[in-house]
Parts: sequence; C-alpha cells; structure tokens
Amino acid sequence: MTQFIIRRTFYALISLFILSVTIFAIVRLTGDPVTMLAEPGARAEDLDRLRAEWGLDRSWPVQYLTFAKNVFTGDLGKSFNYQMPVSTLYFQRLPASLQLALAATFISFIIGIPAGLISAVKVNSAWDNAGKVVALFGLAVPGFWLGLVMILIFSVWLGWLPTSGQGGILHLIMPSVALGWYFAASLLRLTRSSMLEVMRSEYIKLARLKGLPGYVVIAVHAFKNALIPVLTLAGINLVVMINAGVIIEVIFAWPGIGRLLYEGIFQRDFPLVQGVVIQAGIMIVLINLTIDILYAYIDPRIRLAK
Amino acid sequence: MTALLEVRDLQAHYVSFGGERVVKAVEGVSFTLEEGETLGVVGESGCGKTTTCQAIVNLLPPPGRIVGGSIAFAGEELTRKSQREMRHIRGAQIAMILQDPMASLNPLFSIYRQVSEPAYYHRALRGRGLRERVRELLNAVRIPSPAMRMREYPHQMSGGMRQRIVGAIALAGGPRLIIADEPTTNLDVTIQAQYLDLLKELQDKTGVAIIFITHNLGIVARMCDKLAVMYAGKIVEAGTVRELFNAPRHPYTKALLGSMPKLGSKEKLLAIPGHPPDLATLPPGCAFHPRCPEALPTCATAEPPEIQVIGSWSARCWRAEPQEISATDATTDSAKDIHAAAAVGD
Amino acid sequence: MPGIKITRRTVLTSAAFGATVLSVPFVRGARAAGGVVPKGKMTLAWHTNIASRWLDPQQHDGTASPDNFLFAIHDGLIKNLRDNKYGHLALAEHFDFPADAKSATFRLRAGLKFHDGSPITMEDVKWSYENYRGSSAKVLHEKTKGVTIVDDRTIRFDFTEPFLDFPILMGTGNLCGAGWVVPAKYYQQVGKDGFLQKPIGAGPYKLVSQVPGSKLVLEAFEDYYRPVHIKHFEIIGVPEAATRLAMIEREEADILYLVEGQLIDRIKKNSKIMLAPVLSGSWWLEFPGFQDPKNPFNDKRVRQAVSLAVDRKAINEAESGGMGRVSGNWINNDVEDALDWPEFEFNVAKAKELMAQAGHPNGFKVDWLTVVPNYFSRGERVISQLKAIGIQTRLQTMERGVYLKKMEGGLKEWPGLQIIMNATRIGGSWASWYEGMFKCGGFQGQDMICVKDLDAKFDQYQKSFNREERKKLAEEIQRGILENHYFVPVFRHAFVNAIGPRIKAAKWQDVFPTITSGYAYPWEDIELKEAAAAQK
Amino acid sequence: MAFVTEQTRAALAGSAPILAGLRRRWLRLAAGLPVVPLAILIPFVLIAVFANVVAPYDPTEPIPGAKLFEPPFWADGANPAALLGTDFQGRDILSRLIYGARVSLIVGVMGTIVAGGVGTTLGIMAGYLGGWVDQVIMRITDAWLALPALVFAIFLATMVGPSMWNIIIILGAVYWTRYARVIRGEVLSLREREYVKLAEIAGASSARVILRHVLPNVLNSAMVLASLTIGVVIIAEASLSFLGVGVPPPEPAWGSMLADGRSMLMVGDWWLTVLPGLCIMMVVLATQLMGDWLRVRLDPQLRNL
Repeated sequence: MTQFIIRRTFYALISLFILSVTIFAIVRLTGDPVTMLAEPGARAEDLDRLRAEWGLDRSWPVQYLTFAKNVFTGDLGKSFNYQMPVSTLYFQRLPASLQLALAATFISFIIGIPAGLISAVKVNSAWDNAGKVVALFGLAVPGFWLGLVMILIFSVWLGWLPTSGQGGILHLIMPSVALGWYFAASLLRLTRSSMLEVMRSEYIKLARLKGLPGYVVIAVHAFKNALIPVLTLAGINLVVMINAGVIIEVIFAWPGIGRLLYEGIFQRDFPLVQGVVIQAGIMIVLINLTIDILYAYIDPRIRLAK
Repeated sequence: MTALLEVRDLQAHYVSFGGERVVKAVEGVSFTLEEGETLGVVGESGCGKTTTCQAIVNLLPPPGRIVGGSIAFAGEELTRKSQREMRHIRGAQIAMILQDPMASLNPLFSIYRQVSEPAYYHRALRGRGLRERVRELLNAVRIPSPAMRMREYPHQMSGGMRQRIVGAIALAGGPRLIIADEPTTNLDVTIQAQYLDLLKELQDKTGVAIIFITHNLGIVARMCDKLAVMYAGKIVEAGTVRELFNAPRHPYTKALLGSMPKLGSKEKLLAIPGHPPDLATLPPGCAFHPRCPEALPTCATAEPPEIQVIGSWSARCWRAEPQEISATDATTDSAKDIHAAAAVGD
Repeated sequence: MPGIKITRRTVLTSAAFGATVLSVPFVRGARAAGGVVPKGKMTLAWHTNIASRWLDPQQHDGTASPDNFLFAIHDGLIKNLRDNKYGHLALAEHFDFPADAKSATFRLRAGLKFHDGSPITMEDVKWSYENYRGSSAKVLHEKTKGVTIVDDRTIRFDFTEPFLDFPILMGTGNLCGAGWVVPAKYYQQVGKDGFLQKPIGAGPYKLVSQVPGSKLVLEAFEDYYRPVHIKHFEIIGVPEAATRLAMIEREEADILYLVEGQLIDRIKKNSKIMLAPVLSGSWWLEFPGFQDPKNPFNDKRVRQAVSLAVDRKAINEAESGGMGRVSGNWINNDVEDALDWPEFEFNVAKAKELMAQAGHPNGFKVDWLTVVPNYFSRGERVISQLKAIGIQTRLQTMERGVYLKKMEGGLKEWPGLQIIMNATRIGGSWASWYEGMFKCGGFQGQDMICVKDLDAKFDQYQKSFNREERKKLAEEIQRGILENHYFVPVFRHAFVNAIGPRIKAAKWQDVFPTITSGYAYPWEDIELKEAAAAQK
Repeated sequence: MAFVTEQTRAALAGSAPILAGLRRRWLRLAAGLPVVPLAILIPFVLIAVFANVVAPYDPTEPIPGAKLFEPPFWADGANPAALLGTDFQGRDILSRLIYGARVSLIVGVMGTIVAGGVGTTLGIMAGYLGGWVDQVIMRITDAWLALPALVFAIFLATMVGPSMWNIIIILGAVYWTRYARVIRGEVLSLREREYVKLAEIAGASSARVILRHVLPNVLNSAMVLASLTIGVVIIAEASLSFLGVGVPPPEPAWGSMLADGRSMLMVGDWWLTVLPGLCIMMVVLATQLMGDWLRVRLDPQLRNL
C-alpha cells in the first residue's frame, strides 16, 4: 500500500511538472504584460523598468527555475497587477469562490440527483424525460446567457434579486443556479448510471428478495451505494467550480478565483495565472490521489495492478 | 394435501423496446415441490432457469413479464399478487441465495444490519430480540464469534464466510422455500463442499424446501431429490434424480450427463456441440434438434409433446416412450460415478 | 521669452479660470465653511478589475486607469481638472514655473492633512518625488538637480536643463504620479506592498476596506480642503457590460463606465439614465509596410482613396451613437499642440477615380484588416465601406494581449498586405502619440511606418528648448502625416458612460467635467439628489 | 466449467462473430429511434446543409436600405424585408441564424471529431501499448485536465490566428482528454478478454489486433462520448465568443451572435440573443438526448435488456 501511494504521488508530481511547464510557456508565448501598458505616455524606459522589476528581463529557464523553486516552498510568486503574493490573493478570494461553489453544488444536487434517481427507477417514463430535460437545460445553454437572462428577469423586470456582487443569500441565488445547473447534467448521468448499475447488483437483488419495502431498497440500499461515485464527481466538480467558475463570476461580478484567473489571463499577469493554475492543479491532483487510494483500499485488485 | 409449490405452464417473456423482439425465456414450465423436498434445475446458461426462479418471486428484471400460467405457493396464487403483497412472501416464505457471494452483500452495511433485515421486517423483531436472532443465525451458519463479526462489514470477510452469511440471511425470515441460484459457482472446491454440507444440515434442521439451480450435475446428485432439465425455456425432462441419472430419456439430458468428467478418467470436459439457440428466434419443432445427435425428421417440424415416462418422470422428446412397470431400479455404475464426482465437485 | 511667459500665464490663468468655473461649488463650500456634511452613498461600476497597483501613485504605470482611483484617494500638488489640462492647483496654492524652465516652486495650502490625521510636510512631498519609481521616473530624476525645502510650506525643484514638460508630468493624473504626495513615514513603515493593502493619501476619500481587484469601500475625508458631498463611495469592478447596465437600471450603481456604442440609441430613450459620452481616443487606419514600393498603399493616391471611401459619419453614428467626433486629425484636438484639421471628405466617386489613376480600377485584395480588440464591429464597417472602391479584405480578430504583442513585434508580425485600425486613449501629449504610434522604433510604430524626414524633424523637436520652434515643428510633422495620408483618421470615439437617477446632474458634463479624462472626477464635487442623499 | 469452452472456441474462430454482432447492433439501432431529438436535429441539419438555398440574404452583408436593430415581425415598426429583424450591422438575423446553424454544427461536429480522433487514438495507444507510452500519455492527460480551456484557446489563437477551423482545433485540443481516459480504460479491460489474448498468442501484429479487435469494440463508447461532446463543444464555442476569442466575425456563429447581442438584452431587444440562444438550446438538448439514447443502446454496461 505504501508503495502504491508513493507511486501515485510520483505520477501526480510528474503531471504537475508537465502542467507547470505548459502553463509557464503558453502564458509567455501569448503576450507580454508590459506591452499591455504600452499606451501613449508610457516610454520605452518605463517598460524596461517594469520588465526588470517583474523579473521578465531574465531568460525563460531562469524564470522557470525561480518559479518552480518558489512553488516548492509554497510561494506562488507575486502578481504584477496586485503587487501581492499570489497565494495571499488566492486565499483572499477562496472564501467567495468556496461559498459560490458550495451553493452551486447544492443546486446541482437538487436538480441532478432527483432527476437521475427518477431516470434510473422509472426508465423512459414521462417523469424520466421531464427530469432529464430540466437537468440537461443547464448544459444546453451557455452559462453567460443563462446568467444574463436571469439578471434581466429577476433583477431588472421583477426586481426580486440583486444583479451582482457578493452579499447575503439573495446575492448567491442567481450565480449559484447558473453555475450549478451546468453541473447538474453530469450528476444526472452519473446518478442514473450508478443507480442502474447498483440496481442490477446482486446485493440489491438480494435486498428485494429479502422482501424489503421498495423505498428501503431504493432510498437506503441502492442510493447509498450509488452515491459514492456521485460524491466523487461532486468533489471534482467542486474543485472545478472553485477554480474555473470564470464566466459566472464575471457576469455576476463575483469576487472569486475564477475572475482572478480571467483578469490574470487578459492582463498577462504571469505569476497570477501560473499560481492559480498550479494551485488548481494541486487540488485536482490531490483529490484524484485520495480517490485512487480510497478505491485501492476498497478493492485490492487495483492495488496489485497498475 | 396441496404441494408447497406448484408451477403450472409458466410463461415469462422479455419484450424489448417497441416489442419488435420477444425473448421467450420461459415457455410452459410446470413442476411441483413438496415441503422439505429438494429440486435441482439444470441447463446451459440462458435456458430459463434463473428466469423461472425470478418469476416465482415475481422479480423479473424489466422488461420481463409473466405472460401465462400459474404459480401456487402453499395454495396461494402468486402471479395475481401485487408487489406489496409479494413483499410479505419474499424473505418471509420464500428466500433466495444468489450466485455471487462476493456481490450479494451490500458493502456499505454491517453484517448485523443485513442479516437482521428480514427478521426486522417479517418477524417484527426489535432491539435485543433482533440481536439474539442474528447471533443464532450466524451461529447456525458457523460464523465464529458472531457477536463480534456482526459489527463488521463484508470486505472484512472471506468468500466462504460471506456465502454463509448469505445463507443466514436466507434463513432469517424463517422461509419454507429457499431458491439457491448457483450458490457455489464462485467458491473454491473445499469451501463448496463445506457449504453444501451446511445447507443440507440446515435443511434437515428446519425442514425447508430447496430449489437448486445449477449446471453442475455433481451438486444435483449430492443434494437433490428431484431434477428438472431445462432447454430453451422448457423443461425437457423431469423426474427423480435417480431415474434421470440412470436412464435419461432426452438426448439433451444424455449429453449433459455425458459432458461430466468421469472420476478417474483422463478425459477433459466435453462440450455439447453447437450453440444454445437464440430465444427470440427459436427453430421450428424441437428446439434442440439442430444439436441433437438422435434427431428424427419430425423433430424439425413438430414440437414433441410431454410424454410421461413413469410416475412424475416426463420427457419432451419424440423418441421418449412410456416405461413398463418392470423398469430397472438399481443404481447403475454411472450413478455411482456421479456420486463420486460430486464429492470432488465441479 | 514671450512664449514662456505665455505658458506661465496659462498656468496661473488656469487656476483663476478654475476658480470662476467652480464658483458654484466653491461658494457653497465657502458658505458652509467646511459645513457641507457628506451624505448618502454613491456606487461606481468600474468596467474591469481594479488592479491594486493603481492605488499607489508611486508606481503609476503611465496608463489612463490609475487616475480614476488617485483622484479619490490621493492628491497632487497640481493636477488636471475640468478643462485645465495639467495646471489646476490642488495641494499647492501657488505654482511658480519661471521662464527659463530651469526650476519650479510650489507653495502648499496651510493645514493639509493625510487620512490618518498626520500633517502633510515638505519631507513627504520631497520623499514622494525622489522615491517615485513609476512612469517617467527616469526622465524626472535625470533632469532634476535637486529638491529644496524652502520653508515648511514651500518646495523648489531645480533642473539640470530647461524642463518644459515638468508641469505636464507633475500635473496630469493619467501620465505620471510624481507630483502625488504619499505619507513618507507610513509608506516606508508598511512597505510598498503593505501600502497597497491600506493606502493612506490626502485625497477627498479615504479607504475603509477593499476586496483587492473587485471592490473598494471609501468614505469622505472630512478634513479635505474642499467640500466633499457624498459620505460613502463604493467602486465595484464589474467586467460584464450587460451586468453594469442592469445595475444602473436597478439603481445598484449610480455611475457606470463604458456603455457599448450600439446601446446608445436605446439608452437615450430611457429617462432614468443619462448618458455621458466623453470624447476619448482617436481611431485611424494605418498601412504597415507601405514604404515598400511593391505595396499598393505606397501610392499616396491609394491611401487618399481609402480616406475618401470611409464614411466617418456613419461609423460615428453606429459606433458612438453620433456622440463621437468626426475630426480631421488623428491626434486628439484637446492635446497640447494638436493641429486643427478640417474634416475629411467622403466621396466614393473621387476615390474610385484615384484608384483607377493608381492602376487599380478594380481594386485589389488585402489579406487582413485588424482592429484594436474588442472593437470588431467598427472594423467590419470599414471593411464593407472599402468594398465600394474594390478593396476586398477580411477582419482579423485577436485577443487584446495578442494584438499588442504583434504590434510590438513590428512588420514581421504583419506579413502580406494588411490594414490596421489602430487607436489610442485620451490624454497624453502629441509628442507621446507620435513617438509611440508613428516614429520608427516607437513601440507601436516599430518598423511599420518609418517616414524618415518626419522622424528627423521630431528629433529636432525633442532637442529644442524653444517653444516657438517646437510648436512650428509639431505642426509641420502633423501636417506631413495628414497631407500624405500616412494615417487615415476615422473618428474620435466617445467613451460612453452612464449616470443613474440618484445623482444630481442637469447635464452629463456636471458629472464628467474633466476633459482630459473619461472618468467622473473630481469626485468631491458629485452630489446626490436630496431624496437619494437621505436614503440609508 | 463445461460450457465456457464453447465461447473460447467461438473466439478462436476469429473475430467474425464480433463483427457480426456489431453489425447486428447497428441494425437494431434503426428500430425505435428517438423521435423528439431527431425531430429537432434533422430540420437543423437540413437547414445547415441548404443554408445558401434557404437564407433570404447574405448573412455577412447588411440588407440594403435596412436600418440597424430593426425589430422582428411581431413588433411594431417591423421591416417586412427582415422577418426576424436586423442586427447591429443591419444584417438579416434570420439569415444569420440559418448560416449560424451551419457554422455551429460544423464547429460542434468537427470539434468532436478532432477531440474524439485524438483522444481515441491516444487512449488506444496508452491502453494497448502500456509501459512508458501509457505513462507519458496519461500524465499529459492529467496535466491537461487542470489547464484552463481559455488559456489554451488564447494560446492557440495566437499561434494559428483566428478562424472557424482554428476554433475547431482549439476545442478539439481541449476536449480530447475525456476520450483518452475512457478509451484507455476500455482497452485495458479488452486486453483481458480471451479473443484479444488469443489473437496476440496467434501472433497477430499490434496494428492488426488494434484494428480488428480493439477499435471496433471501443467505437461504441467513442460514439456515445461523441454524441455527448457535440453539445458541449457548441456551448464552449459560445463561451469563447463571450470571452472574445470565438469564431471571428463576420462569420455568423450562434455563439458569437449570442455574445454580440447580450448587452441589448438589458435595453429590451431580447430577441437578438434569445433567438440564437434557443437554437443552441434545442440543438444541444437534442444531441444530449440522442447521446443518452445511444448510450442505452450501444453501451452494454448500461443496457438493461
């Protein structure tokens, strides 16, 4: 088991290395943060001064080594635009993103899981189709459009909800629905396939054969088992929502990490983009690693194979 | 006195999307089972054995449906019962042991919870009484230190132990009939033998009737009183184990018996040539005729009727004939071989 | 020299002029004698994120973004305000810039304070100038021989040579931050990073709290030397234009920046919202690599035909709701030494004739037309207008960072035959425009334009200390560009902002009075309607 | 067990039964087609194919004489020449929607094919060849998953310049990872199947085994994934348009129509965005439902017959 964990950790580090090199190179290939400031009034000397101050006058390998070395010491570098450590910014924004992501996860649950359950239990019924269409709707429209239409209806026309920004629970409703609905479809699918798989399992057959009431079989025996992969997916979705809720955060002026990344990309704030991406990568890798280890713990066959 | 279970002309079909494909998994199956008796049902995969059993407990997986016939259990007609009524039969009157002990237990519930459920729902046991009952059951299936084991989870158990726990679950509701669907397929040989012994012992103790679904004739020889051989959704031959093993009338039964390795022989397993037919597109006449070494011209055109050989012994074959009273009754050599083979297992 | 006198007079007159124009608020301020009690709350929906470095004048990046924030939190010795381009007296009550331009003396108002209550001392002014490291720092420090504290309210800057641009740099909030005063002790104590977290300045609003990048919560600074009318002031970064509109519709925001051109007509009809079309950057077409004789744009007649084929009025109508300006010069006319130039003619027939004379009666194909991102629609309009004279081309869209990178890369990034629809921002000086956009080696000119005789004249201009000569050279250079159609000016677009119903404003200029900026400062002068001010 | 040998023998006989099985599966597909998704998709596909016949105007040129932002037919002051009104350039919205079907469907389908092609190939290579090839491919896949699509899209747009085809490449490059993962898993389990093992023992070359035994068997999963990806790709194109790096104008993609018109939503001209939004929604919903149906039909894991 220890060997398994070591091996998986090693793989994870390789993936992170590839990720860091890729992101390092591609942000640099697409522009120059200093050029973004090159407006009349700025002078070549100012630009050179900024390049030197931001460490961009050094060669790429040197820049990368500094970056990689710093990452190992937990330092993601300093944002050009904010003149603040990226990790400080990240953790400043994290609560807002986490709040939105948790609310969105909740929304995705209440849309996706019942629809998936109905879809699995009552295959091809009208309820199944209705649930499917509702859950798939979030995936079938672009998030920005859904967000804006909601703002139009609920803020501008009806005046029920504030348009944007972080605040009370009312501020949370529209962004979390817009974000969570997108993920509902994947939950629907996984809940359904996982339920169908569980329902076909021997232990559910046995549960029925025991003469348990139908709801006990479905809601207790089957659902509890079907929930494991669903929760795994929800965990990964949560990480994605925290780090990449770009469009929804932009539409709703939500002060989260996705917007930080968005601004970083358009401003070519290299340390910011690298930092957020690496941070997200670490979270994803960690969650995958945990899942792998947990599954290996449950199923010895995985442990022995690759 | 009515039989414990009387199945008459049972028909169960799977109708796929839109009805363009009908799989006649069970087509006119009849048999009876008395209290305390053991019936073996054998046949190749997909012959309708499992469907028959699922029909008995009215748990055909969709899109399966019972389309005809009757199932009388202790005088009550099961096919007319609602799912809610059936619920009180399942687990309480009829229990089932499934093929795969590894998969039959829910990995997320404790042994206690899983064993106690039938007693909880059917015998209304609660608290201390329930705990006592579980301990008894685990004792009965020879689980060591049951008080400790029942707090554990399936993944902490060995395969043999899990199958015994499945046995305990079957017994928990105090059923009169246990349907065991290939219960030992996934166990290794020594554990299989132990398990079969245990079942036999429990049957003796509780007087429960058992339907044993298997394709292992060794197990049949060891465990069963009666035998039904199924092919393509029909029972092609039925009778006592002794009768069928001694002088099988149906070529298919013969082929099955022939495919068993004889003790001490160097011969490997023999396969029956050809494939089992597609149940949605059965050949005309006798379903077995394409593979039958003794087929007559009539076999390809007309379906053979059920011919009563003697007593409850019947066969569906144009070649079968009613037997004279003076039939042999002694156990033949081949039957002895079979008993010996059963001791080793499949 | 008379020229210098004029300039000096300009500075002093500006102050006087400012005083007259501002007489209404000033009278009110004087009557209240600090008795204006700031009331109510105003929210500004800013159109991008809020980069923290904008909160520190010491690291002014030279763009037209920090001034929006500097004018709220900080204050300078002199600044651009209303129609005074750079000489409005702010912390200084007197500014003396002698004729030889070899020194400058400021006398500060009495009793000035920072937000933390500490007095503004001459040491603060000196430290802020000497440690300034933002845009133009090098030229300022190189040309400065010494900074002398004359007395506790007077400071003198001595220069190594005549430094004519000194007042422009010191007094233009969207160019340079050297003249903006930060508390030296506090700044050193918390460091430049700490300062961004909690900046302390001398401006009309002090920072209460912030979510870096997306929100600033400000409160009126009661000890400001001018009356501040609104108590609470929030700046929220809202990148999405449609959301900003919804906010002002819902009165969640009172002022918003940047309304898309296509919306102007619609919002004009909305009685609740007042549009503020501030004249902003100019747009023009340029022809990278036209110096190559094989390039069809090498022929002046072809460039002139392009100019004749562009329907500037239609573009202004569609893109700025007619609120932009169809001007002749590509250099904003409100920039010092900008040359006034008549509107260009729109005459397709004449354009076709010129094309035929140049040997392209059926026009020719241009690989791409690229427009400053994300103003793609105006590029599309130009493309369809050019079809009338047979110039066939397609729009090339790019993300902004990519566009700027390619501009900086010079001609090799623009292979084949291309047209660029370039633009610049508001403010600056004509020389900075020329240097940046046209001159050989300039950061957007690179090797794409390169007109040698004009560049030579520009070198002469930069070396000259003679104002007359400089003015003459400036005009010659601008005339040279326009007469030869090296650049084909299109229009000066409107940076359209919107004002919500809670703000007291008879016309939009009441809220956006400063001609050198697209923003709504001076913030302290903005007032809420009585009912809105009374709201909790 | 006695009867297993029969299956092994079938396997020894070669892959004929498998191919026959595949054919049978496809034949069975023809029956019981899902009505609703097809009723949506077929008209859209026809419109896309015959856009040049159906559309009343050139979608990239203003209607001569029409004003900007003319309202659609049901509103007051509508221009009868432009049934669904005009956009910010005075172009016919109906024509743009019609041509937009073509662009969006091409982007969706081709993006999916690129993603599916790359992902399936790499997945098969990783799963079948194993060893360091597997390691390299899977580590890249893992890294890719954490890479924001937007960063990548801007990067590629810089490298190759903006055009519809490059958007397709970008979306393909973003979405191949899910194929690689799923297909690799499938291949790993396929390798354990007897007929593949037997073919290997019989000395068939890797290429042959992949083509005859592996590919036909992973194709089902790839098809199901593809049907689910088309919609995601169409939506992703719209999101790229929102971020300013989508299909470049004047090409009429639904996504860019949506993004361009979105501010008009707040001033009352909702049809500019709602109409393309509805088109996207219908097509994506239909492809998703199609995908679900295909999945039930093709993916043996999930068939419940």
